[in-house]
Amino acid sequence: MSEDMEEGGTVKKFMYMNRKAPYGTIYALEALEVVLIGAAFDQDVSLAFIDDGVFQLTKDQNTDDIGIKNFSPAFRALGDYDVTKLYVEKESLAERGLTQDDLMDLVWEDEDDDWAEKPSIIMVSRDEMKKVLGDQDVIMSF
Amino acid sequence: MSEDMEEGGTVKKFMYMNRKAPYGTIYALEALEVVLIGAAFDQDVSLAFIDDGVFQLTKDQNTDDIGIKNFSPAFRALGDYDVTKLYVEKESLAERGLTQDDLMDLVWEDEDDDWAEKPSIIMVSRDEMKKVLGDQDVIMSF
Amino acid sequence: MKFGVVVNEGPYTHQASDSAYNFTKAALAKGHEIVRVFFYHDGVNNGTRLTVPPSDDRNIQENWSALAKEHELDLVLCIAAAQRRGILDENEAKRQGKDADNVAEGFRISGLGQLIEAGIQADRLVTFGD
Amino acid sequence: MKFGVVVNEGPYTHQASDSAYNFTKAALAKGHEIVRVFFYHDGVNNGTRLTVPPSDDRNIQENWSALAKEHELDLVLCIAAAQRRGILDENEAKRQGKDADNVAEGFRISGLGQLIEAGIQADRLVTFGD
Amino acid sequence: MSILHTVNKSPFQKNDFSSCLSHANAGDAVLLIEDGVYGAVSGTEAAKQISSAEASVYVLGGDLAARGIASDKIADGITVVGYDGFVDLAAEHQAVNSWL
Amino acid sequence: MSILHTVNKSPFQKNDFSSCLSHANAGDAVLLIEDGVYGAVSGTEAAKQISSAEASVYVLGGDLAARGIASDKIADGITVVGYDGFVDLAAEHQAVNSWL
Repeated sequence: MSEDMEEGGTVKKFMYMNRKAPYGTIYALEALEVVLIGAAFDQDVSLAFIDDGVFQLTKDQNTDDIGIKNFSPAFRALGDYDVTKLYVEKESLAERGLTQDDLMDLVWEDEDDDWAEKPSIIMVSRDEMKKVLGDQDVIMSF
Repeated sequence: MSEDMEEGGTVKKFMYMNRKAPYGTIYALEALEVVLIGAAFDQDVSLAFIDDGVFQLTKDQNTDDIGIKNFSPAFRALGDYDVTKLYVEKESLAERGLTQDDLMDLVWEDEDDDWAEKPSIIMVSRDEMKKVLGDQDVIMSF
Repeated sequence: MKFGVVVNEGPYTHQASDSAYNFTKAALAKGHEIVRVFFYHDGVNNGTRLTVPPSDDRNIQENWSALAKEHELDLVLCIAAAQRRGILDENEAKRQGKDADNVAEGFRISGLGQLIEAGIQADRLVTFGD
Repeated sequence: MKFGVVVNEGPYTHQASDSAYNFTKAALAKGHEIVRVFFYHDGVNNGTRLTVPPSDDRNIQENWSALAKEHELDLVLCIAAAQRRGILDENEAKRQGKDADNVAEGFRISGLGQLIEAGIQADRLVTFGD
Repeated sequence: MSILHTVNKSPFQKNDFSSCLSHANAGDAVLLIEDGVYGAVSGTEAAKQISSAEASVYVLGGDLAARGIASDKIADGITVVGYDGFVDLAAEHQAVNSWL
Repeated sequence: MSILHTVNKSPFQKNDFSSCLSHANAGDAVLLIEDGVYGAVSGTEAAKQISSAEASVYVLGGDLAARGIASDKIADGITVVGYDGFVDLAAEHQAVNSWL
């Protein structure tokens, strides 16, 4: 299907907006499943983590006691799918008592720069996030 | 079944706690269905309306445009089922820009007082609500 | 204009499906095209033919099925979301070794790519959920 | 001590059913009695045998069915809530003129009175939901 | 280039409403639907936030009526629309952002 | 005569947490579970509310671990328990009030 789209030449700015915490509800996991499938369509993709959405990216998640699959490692695969822009709102993190050190270290390899590892997480202020959101063609909300 | 319970002589204080608005979700309607069924069991029943739960009791609800059944008239039937204690939190109402005048006028007929009509809605402060909640044997949450 | 509609919650529990239905009807009445209605998360539960709502209330599944028939709407249930929640068509039931299926007329089961495609093909994607 | 457990949300979408399951197992391990697990609202969706979760994740319905078998638990799906959401046993399907049913082993469909009864008979009623 | 935002949750119980308002740009529109319409009642904290919002605020009439909120209860500056108005608003903006 | 309250939602996005705390009596217990455990992180508005609460506050360890919240992040005065501790708390109080 992605080939059909390319022929059509349509490239849209797709934003996946994540505002919910993981595990309490399934939205975070099923959002990630959309992102992974969507990567095949060669659109201009970015993800936003606002409000409780920032909790999706915490490191050292261990779900053994609650019996639910830990899906946080899948975020590390996003770079391989050319999903490289994860906007994280600074204010949302700070309000929740977290800093970027509490988040996973997500990277992608830039093939145009000798496969150099580059950070996928882009920390932005709320005002910067407003601008990013205002610039999208399609916003998928979860 | 209610007969069995009476024989056992168990009378518990049952509280149905309503904290959600009607129509946006089904919890308010399905809570009311439990209250109506539960009335047959001759327990000491009361209802609490806290936070957005107070919106369940607004008068003049008209659901024609949204195509969902208006269930608010069923609250008027509660008196006939001997459900006569509806505690409404004053602070919750005020925060939402409402007064008791915005609520339905719910009454019950007191057979021990020549079937006099008495109000079912009991306005309480948050502190009074705390005491009511602390005094229950079973709290059903919706 | 081309609209895509996404429904993320099941019938009755949340108003999402009702709102999406009313929006879709209004868009059609204005002459717009609905490229697809995609049901994701608990939204897939809108597509079971086994619901028996009270007779004095609306029947959400039948409303969608009728609207689809009248306007040749493409109602798609996400396959991954549907499997988790026990929504299967005849083929899927066979493939998964299940002894029953429950998808209603007018709905079809397909992949998440159909959601992305709707986002690309539609001029506007409108999402209803919780 | 006698516990009653109430589950108000469907499987996978909310953690409620997982939490209720973990609580029930812990209560049984401590020697408590579970008088009933009552599934209300979307909770009735826990009782369909048609779910096919990903193979690397838990199977919530099978977990409940197995626990019920091991400990003779009474797992009750509310009939009114189940009808709205398309959860039917063989009898209900026949009565409603539906061509399929989907209730899983170990679950039974009954009325809301069973919830009130659990509230009366149990020393503690613990509710899990959204 | 502007966005239609929809909010479907009560501002008194959930933060979607205030998060939406603080992420909407000038020129954007915010439409209150479902339980979101409670945010349109005058004299509340929610109404105060609306009065200082950069975006234009709309509310769905059918959802107001369902909830028994009379039109004289609506805060100034909020426009009541029907489902057809919802469709128009979606068409007039480049994208729709649902604050779920 | 005292109540065990459970809160399963994030205090940053929903008001269940603060409503629960303002309705709990002295001697009651509040147990944070599921997304409610985010309320136990020190240095937040939620932690401040807990420090002035009349009730004792507990948090479910399995839900903390799932969310990657290390024990050194937990605010002082909050007790971490397992599902067995949850069962004990329910048994020790006359009723359980779930703030759904």
